[in-house]
Order: sequence, then C-alpha cells, then structure tokens
Amino acid sequence: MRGPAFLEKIEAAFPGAVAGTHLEAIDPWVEVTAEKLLPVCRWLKESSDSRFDSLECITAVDWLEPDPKKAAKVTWQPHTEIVYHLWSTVSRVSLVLKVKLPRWKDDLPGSLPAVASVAGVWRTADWHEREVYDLSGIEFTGHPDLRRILCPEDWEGFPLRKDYQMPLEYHGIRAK
Amino acid sequence: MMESPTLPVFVAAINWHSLLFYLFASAACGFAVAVVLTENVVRMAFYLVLSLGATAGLFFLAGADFVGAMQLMIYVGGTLVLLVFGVMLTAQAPLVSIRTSPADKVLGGLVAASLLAVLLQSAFSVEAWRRPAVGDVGTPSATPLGMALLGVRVDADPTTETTALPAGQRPVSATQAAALNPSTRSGYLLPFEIVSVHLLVVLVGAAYLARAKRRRTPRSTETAGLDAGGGP
Amino acid sequence: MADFLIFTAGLPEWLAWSVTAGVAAFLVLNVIAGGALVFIWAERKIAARIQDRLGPTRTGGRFGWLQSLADGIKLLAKEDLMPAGADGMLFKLAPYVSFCASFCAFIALPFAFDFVGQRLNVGVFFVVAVLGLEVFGVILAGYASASKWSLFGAMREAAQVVSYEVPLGMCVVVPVMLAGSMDLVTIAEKQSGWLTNWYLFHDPFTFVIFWVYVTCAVASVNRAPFDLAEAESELVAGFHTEYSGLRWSFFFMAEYGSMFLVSALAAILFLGGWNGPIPLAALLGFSAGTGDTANYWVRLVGCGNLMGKATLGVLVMMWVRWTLPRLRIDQVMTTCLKYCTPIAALMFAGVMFWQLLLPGGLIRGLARPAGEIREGWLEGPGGRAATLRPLPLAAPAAPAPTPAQPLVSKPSLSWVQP
Amino acid sequence: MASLTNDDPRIIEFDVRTDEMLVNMGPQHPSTHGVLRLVLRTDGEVVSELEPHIGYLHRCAEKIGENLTARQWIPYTDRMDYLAAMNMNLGWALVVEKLMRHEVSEKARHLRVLIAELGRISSHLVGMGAYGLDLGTFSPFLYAFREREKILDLFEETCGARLTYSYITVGGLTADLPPGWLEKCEAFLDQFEPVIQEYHTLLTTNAIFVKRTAAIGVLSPEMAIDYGCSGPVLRGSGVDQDLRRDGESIYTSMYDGYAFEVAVQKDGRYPRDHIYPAVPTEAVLGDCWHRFFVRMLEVVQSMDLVRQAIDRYSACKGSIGEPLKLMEKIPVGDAYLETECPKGQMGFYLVGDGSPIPWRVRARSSSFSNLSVVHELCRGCLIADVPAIVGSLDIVMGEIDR
Repeated sequence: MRGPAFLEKIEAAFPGAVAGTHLEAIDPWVEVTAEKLLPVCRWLKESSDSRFDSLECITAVDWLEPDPKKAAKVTWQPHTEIVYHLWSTVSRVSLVLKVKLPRWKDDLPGSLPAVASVAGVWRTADWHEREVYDLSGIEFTGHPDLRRILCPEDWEGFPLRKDYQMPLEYHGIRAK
Repeated sequence: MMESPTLPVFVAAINWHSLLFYLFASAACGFAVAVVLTENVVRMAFYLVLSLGATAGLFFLAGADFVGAMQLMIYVGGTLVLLVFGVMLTAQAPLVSIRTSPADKVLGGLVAASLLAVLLQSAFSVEAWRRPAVGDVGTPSATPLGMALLGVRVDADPTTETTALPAGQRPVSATQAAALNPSTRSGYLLPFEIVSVHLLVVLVGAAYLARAKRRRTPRSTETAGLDAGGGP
Repeated sequence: MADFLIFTAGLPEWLAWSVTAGVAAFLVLNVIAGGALVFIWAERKIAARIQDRLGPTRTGGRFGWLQSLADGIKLLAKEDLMPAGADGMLFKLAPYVSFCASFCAFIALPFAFDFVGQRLNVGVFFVVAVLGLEVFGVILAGYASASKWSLFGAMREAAQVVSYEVPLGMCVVVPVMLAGSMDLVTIAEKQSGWLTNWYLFHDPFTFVIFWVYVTCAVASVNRAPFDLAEAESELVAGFHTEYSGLRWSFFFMAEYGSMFLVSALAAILFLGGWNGPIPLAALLGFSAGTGDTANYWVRLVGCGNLMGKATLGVLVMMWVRWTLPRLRIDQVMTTCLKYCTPIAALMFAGVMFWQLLLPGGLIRGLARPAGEIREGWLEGPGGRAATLRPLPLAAPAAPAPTPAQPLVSKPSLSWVQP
Repeated sequence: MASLTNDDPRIIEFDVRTDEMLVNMGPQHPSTHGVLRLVLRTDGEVVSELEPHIGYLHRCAEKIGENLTARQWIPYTDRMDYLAAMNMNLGWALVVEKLMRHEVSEKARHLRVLIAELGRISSHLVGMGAYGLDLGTFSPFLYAFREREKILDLFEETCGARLTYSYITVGGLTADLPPGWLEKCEAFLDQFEPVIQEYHTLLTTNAIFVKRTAAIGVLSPEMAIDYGCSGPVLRGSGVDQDLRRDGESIYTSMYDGYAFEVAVQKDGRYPRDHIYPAVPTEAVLGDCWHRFFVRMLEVVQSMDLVRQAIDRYSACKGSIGEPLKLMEKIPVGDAYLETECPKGQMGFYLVGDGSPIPWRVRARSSSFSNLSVVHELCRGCLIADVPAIVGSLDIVMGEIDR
C-alpha cells in the first residue's frame, strides 16, 4: 500500500471522511466515518486509479470487555468496529477500511447500530452483510433483503456479541 | 403348445370361451359405469383405461387380433395417455373431485337411456347381423381386413349374385370377380374415409383454437419484474 | 398339452383348458422372474467390474449369486408404507399395471419355432402396443404418490415413452416389410440359414435402422443415458420415490422384464431369432418343424440361441448405463424427434426401394437386366405368371427352407386366397 | 376479418394458465453436496427463480474461537472445508504467524507446500467424482475415490488422521515426515499420471458430458469478481488470479522458486493444452465445462508442485523446527490473510488483544461467495441443469455455514 500518498488522495476527494488511520500496522487500515462510507467505497471502486473491484470480507468486531475486573484495565471505550477488506484484481493491491459504531444505537440496548449498505457497490456484500447482521446485529440501511442467513429466521439475539446469553431452549430443544 | 381354442363339439360344463366373453364384457361395461359414477378425476381416467382395455380383450376373443392390438395401441396407449396427462396436470387439490348435482344426474340418465334405446333398436334391426357368421373364423389373418380396405364386401357372401361379365371374359380370380360384383363393391370404405378426413379437420380446428396465446411480455421477465423490486 | 389332458388323463374339457392356461402363464411368469433375478445379480457384478471393484461375493457361495434372493427377502420384509396424501387405490395398483404390461408382451414372444405362448398373426404389432401400456403404471405411480418430485418423474417418463413409440414403431416395420408378415415366428424363420441371412446384414439401411432401434428401445425402457424418470441426481428417485418393499420390486421386475423383452425383440427382428450364425440343424438335415424328438432338440438349441442374444442385449444395456452420464429431458426429446424419427423414416424408404429394385437380394437383383425391373415390379419377385395379385400382403412365395407343412395354415375363407 | 389476424393489438394473448410450482430441492437432496436447501420456482421444467437457504450446518466456530488459543482452534478449521482440511490449517497457521511476525524454517515451508498441494489434488478428485454423480454417471466417482484413498493413506502416515488432520499448525507442523514416505509419495505420483488421461476420456471429452455442461451456467468475469467468486470458479471465467502468485508476501514466499502456470484460459488457450483435450466448440468461457476443466488442469499443476517440493524438501538439512507453544501470547492488533484453497480464496481475520486467546476470529469462506452467484446462473435453466451448475461451483456446506 503506498500509505500516506494514498491517504492524501482520499482526504482530497472526501474532506473530513478519514477519522483515523494506522499505517504501521501489519495490515495498514484507514478509518472512515459512517456517513461518508458509501461515497468513499463507490469512489474506491470506480474512480480511484487502483480500482478496488473486489470486496473480500466484511467483519464486525465487538469491543466490549464483559467481566468488570478486566474492563477497568482496558484503554478503549465499548464500541463496534466494522472492517472492510478490499482487493483490486487490476493492480493486485489490498486495502482495509474500518468504521466505528456505538454498540447500541444512541445507547438503547436492543436498537441496532446502522450503517449504509455497500450491496449496491459490490454484489457480494449482499450475503456478507446479511451474515454480519445475523451474527453481530448491525443494521445495514438500503440492503435489498436484510434477513438472517445462518441462524434460523426466528432466532433472538446476536451470537457474536460479547454479552450474548444463550437462550435456555429453542422450540423445545434444551440449549443450555 | 396351446392351439387357438376351436369351438369344442359338445358344450362342456364351463365353456371357457363364453366365460371369458362374459368376463371381458362385464369388465368393459362395469368400468364404463364406474367412470360415470366416480368423483375423483384421476380414478375416472384409470377406469376408462380398464374399460377400453377390456374392449381390446373382447376383440382378441373374437379372433380379431389386429383390431385388438390396434385398440390397445391407439386408444389405450395413445388417446388415454394424453387424457391422463391432461387430468394429472390439472387435477391439483381443488379440482380433483367433481360433484354433480342430482338434477344433472337425472338429466344425464335420461339422455343416456334414450341413446341406449336407439342403439338397441338399430342393433337388432340390421338384417345381416341376425344371420350366423359367415363360415368358420379359423385362423384369423389381416388379409380380409386388407380386402375390406380395397372395397371388397368381406362380410357379404359374393357367391349369391354376380352380374354377367362382358362376353368372353372369364373372371381371372375370385377377387377380380368380387371387385366387379356391384353388391360387393359398395362396402364401408367410402364413409370410413370421409369420417377420418372430417376428424382430421376437427382436430386441426381444435388445435388452432386452443393454441397458447403468448402474453404481451414473456412470462419470466414479468415475474422477474415483480421480484426485481424485492430482489437484490 | 390340452389334448393330452383331455384324452389320456380324462379330465373334463374345461378343467384341461384351465390347467394348460395355468401352466403356460406360470412358465411365462417364470421367464420374467428368473430373468429378473439373473439380471439383478448380473447388473451388480457388471457395475462392480466396470468400477474396478468386486461386487457381491459372499452371499450364497463364491460369486454371490444368491444376492438377488437376499434382495428379494429384504424387500419382502420392508415396511409397507404409503405417503399421507397418496391416492390409496392408484398407489397400490400402479406397480401391478406396469408389471402386467410387460408380462402381457411375453405372451406373443416366440422363444423357438413353436415355443410361443399364443402365436399371434400380429405378434410384432401386439408387442409394441403392449409395450406402450407400461407408461400407465409409471404415470399413476407418479401422480398417486402425491409428491412434486414423483409428478416430475412421471411427466418426464410419459413424455419420453410416448414420443419414443413413434420411431420404435417405424424401426419395427422394416423387418415386417422384409418378412412380409407381422408374425414373429415367420420373421425369425425368414432369417434362418447363414449369418448373412439375418436382416441386420440384409442391406445397409437395415443395418442403420438396427442401431436406431437399439436407441429407441433403450429410451422406451428408460435405461442408461435416457433414464430421466428415476434421475437420482435431480428427482431423488423419480416416480418410485415413495415406493418401498414389494411394490418397488414390481417396478424393478417390470423394468428388467421389458429390458429382456426389448432385447429379445431385437434378436428376433434383426439378429435371426433362434437361428444361430451357422445353420447346424439345416446342415445335419433336421428341421425345426413339429415332429419327432430330434426336432424338439433343435428347437431347444434355437431357444438357447435366442436367450443368448437377448441376454447379450441386456448386458450391453447395463454396460452403457454404468459408463455414460444422463441426458437432459429436452436433449432426449430432440434425439427422438430430430434424429431417431427422420433417420428411421429415411431407412424405411431406403429398405423399401432396396426391396423393390433388388428383390432377390443384392447379387440376383443386380444380375437382372434393367428393362426387366419394371415387369418385375408387376409380377412380384417369384417371377411367376403376371396375375393381378392382390395387396402384396401375403409373403412372396420364396421357397420356404423347411419343407414341412406351410407356416401360415390356410384361412378357411378359401375364395379370398389367390 | 382483420380482427382475426395476429397483429391486431386488441387481442391480448394469454398463456395457458399454468401456475408455477414452488419446489424444494431440500436439505436432504442427494445432489446438493450436503445440507443446502434450494427453493425453486418452476414453470414446468424451466426454473424461473432460485433461492438458496443455508445455515443448516452452522456451528458458530467463530464464537468458539474467542475462547480457545490459536493452536487449539486448528481442529475447527479442519471441519470447515473437510475435503481440504490441510489447506484450511495452513490458512489459519499463516495468519497467526503473520500477526506474530513469526518466521517458519525453510524445510517446514517446503513441507507445507508439499502437503497443501496433495490436499488440493484430493479435494479436486472429490469435486470431479461428485460432479460425475450429479450428471448421472456413477463410475468416475469410484475411480476418483480409488486415487484419493492413496493420498489419504499418505496423509494417515504423516498425522494419523484421514479427514481432519490438524497436521499443519501455528509455527510449523506437528511432526516431520516418517521415513520412506517420500518414496511412497513419488510412487503415487508416477502411477497417477496416466489416470488423469483416463478421467479426461471418461468425462471431459464425453459427448453427453459436454452436452450437459457446455454453455450452461455461464458466469461473466465482471459478475464473478462482483460476487466475490474465487478459485476455479473465477479462473473458469477467464480472470487470471491465483493467490499463490498474486497473494500476500508471507504466502507467496512459500511458492517462490516453484515453476507453475496458472490454469486459466488466456487469449483462447489453456497452458500446455497440447497434452490435454481441446476445448469443445460449444463450450463458452465461464460455463460449467470450463470450471471443471480448470480443476482438472490444477490437479496436474499440483502434481508438478509436489514433485518440486519433494526435491526441495529433501535438499534442506536439519529439522523442521518446533511449532509455537500452546499458550503463546497473541500481540495486540489485527491481521487478515487469504490463501488459495482448492475451492477458492479462504480468508482468516484475527484480532489479538495481548492474551493467548484471540479477541475475534473470522473465517471468510470461498464457497460462501461462490454459492451466492447461483441464483444468477440458474435463472431460466432447466431443473436438470440445477445440479449441474451447483456441482460445477464445487461448494462444501461445512465451509459455508462454519
């Protein structure tokens, strides 16, 4: 990744979009604000010189330390992070985008944090976003049909969240 | 091993020939009635198959193998397969049982009875059928049928009346004599041909009327259109 | 047999006839059941050999030949279940309809000169007609098991069998035309003598139409590349998905029965039925006509010949099944309508002209001066006095090889016969 | 009588009302490669709409990954793509080593290449055999499994297991090769060469096989990239991408010095096509036939790689080094790495927080994206084509549902 040079291009194209960056990491990543995510992605795919035409993977990382003892030593605030791994088949270059979201929408447990869906930009995002919604409980606005993909349709709760409690029974099957 | 059963001289305790005849006849009529009475469409079609199969059995009993095989192949193997096709495709749950109101049953019964009466009356009035069959049937073969198609009256016995031939010419062969003899020439060939041509015309007309009328926009894009709204 | 029972055993007339009928039916049934048993075992062994494995070896001695019996007992012991939405009567009846269709066809099938259930004058036509009836069992099974998949299977099978009857019929007409009669015994007798007398080598057209016949036969029996109805990769098991136990075995027996039937038909129509490649009997002066025990042995050898050829046909079908992938339903239909039917029609025309222009066969036909060809057409191949012959229905009176009593007994309507 | 002519606009022609059937190629269907449920909307035999339902084999391996150390999670990667477990282990081991910046000894690297390529051959053999089954012919399946058995025997000698090996682990391999193993491996490769020709005659050039696969389920390169397809599905559509050459440095460094061409059709010609059957005229780039053919070429490609790996492995002296300790601490930070698995590009994403137990583990499955394109490919095809198309994508449900 050509690091800083590329960063300026994004900064120039979308002022205020970049909320943070970490170029020395093993996989240097760029943090983008939730509102600017969709335009940046569209720009990356179509107009940037190294066309990122392939979205490899969307992951949601739930930053919450459940047990109180360790929570005290933790430096970061509880939040959710969505990581987009892009790849350009033309110039064979990869890029990591991150978006920070609150764990619950305006801290109301139960209402899911929302971010714009990139299904319109890359068709593969359709299923990946459904899986993130299904397992980590992130709302993707503008997604064609946001349904659970891996868990049964009527499953409550989002398994990959740190504070997830397994239901006692599901349709008569003892779960715990 | 088993010869074709020639009529035995004395009437045995059970005459297999007539027993089988009764069996096939009752099967044909019984299943025909069953077709009318049953309410399940598919069973109706199946009874029709059995009844026509029984009539094919009757033909075989009468020694007319060719006609029996033809009945099996054309009626049962052809028409009824299409009929069962149609019934099977449409007989989804709601349409399987057909209720006929009692009024229709009475009406149907009347029409059927009158038709039966006409048939019986005409059957017993035909002169030729009352006389016993001409000669012994013997080993059946398709030759008489071929002759009939050529217009030779196979059922009437030509030896009774022959017209005089033009002087000096002796009939070279019996068939030529038969062909010249007016009473043997009429036969049923002409009406048979007319009926079949008529049937052909009817079929072509039916096919034309029932031809699939294509929708303005082909179906698949239309349904896709419906879903495009919902789909990705 | 009936006369023996009436006069020697003194049974009353009707009882004698019923016993004869019972024995005949029992024998024909055993031909199918025995055939099915052998072919089930053979199919497993051949499939194994093709797939580089051993196949059944332990059941019943060295080569696992009791495997079919074991299968039979297993099938009998299976629970007799029926899907909930199924139409009871039709569900139970369908396998028997299918089995009785292929069973009836065996009545008219001659195994040797006189070994035939009922010698029909319209043998070939009857067999083809009854072969078409087997589709009813499949349709009813597909519909009655009330599941979408079996309905798909039944629809495919019905469409396939009904449409393959057309080219099959056309292929069957060619040997009938050559032999001049639909009676299977006559057709086979016409091909006696050396290998070259077989209709397969009669002329190039019949050679091609034999292969068209094989394709259509394989398709109308639902085997090998055309086994759409029970395509396990798409339709689970097609029309007999819901069947198990004895009912399923009837379908299986019907399939093997009609496979054997179709190969036997091929043997009779094209491969000289019970006449071996070298006419040993004729060379040794015997004749297959009715008569003393020596002729009986000749007919027995003839029966062996036919069974050998038919079994060969069945083995080829099995071999094709385990090597070729399956065709799609529309490809099956196109092969029928765009390839089999036109080719069959062309070959039919070809054979007709061949028969017309070179009636006595290639050499004798060519040797005749061209001018004579026209009269030949009029007087018929026998070269006898030019009489206005009626329909060339009756066989050209080529000297029948067997001097025994005429094959077709004289119909009593004497004035019709010229 | 103008009104009777066809072009009279007033006559709206209605199709004979055939209602469409909603049919379930349900989870227990013999040809859906595991528990995949396809809901087909069919009009007669034509499929107008297809919707895959997955999740029947979902065990949430990622949640379990948050309670186990890196080395303890290796057996879970085996059970994702259980037909190519070696490649899965390799993918996970590499991503952990990438985050820890741990270098593996050269001998271990060559051994990893050797084992991974053998795993690829065995996975493609299953793919080829099962595809023959989908199209109705049973024998190639048994021929393929006869060869695969030999590879499984070789694997059994190295790590004792036949399906879920856990042989390649974080920091190296659990054990070195037993003596005499290399000779057996070479013996297998020598007798395997002519067998490939046998498969070609059995399937690739079989007229009915070509008729059932050519120009069926055509996937355009743009749609393949857009849907994130990878591996033989992507290369079958003509996109020249193979992570063993274009991937991250830590992965491609294992393969540098190895001579191999990527099995993709470049300007109308496959590499070394003089040896292998020509492309049939009906086949269109991106159809089922091409995906199948790319897999067959990759088998040969892997055989060459294995031979080179054997030479290089036996050239290196010394031992393959010890794998990392069980409770090795994972540094703070995250790392993502994709490796070229037989089914496609399998990606692993690891977030560490300094403790030996990873904070978040994510597996990006290749079959997951490959399957997502199936509703585009099956629109308007016949029912008999659905297993042909699904089979050509060569999906494994364990990997999709994780």
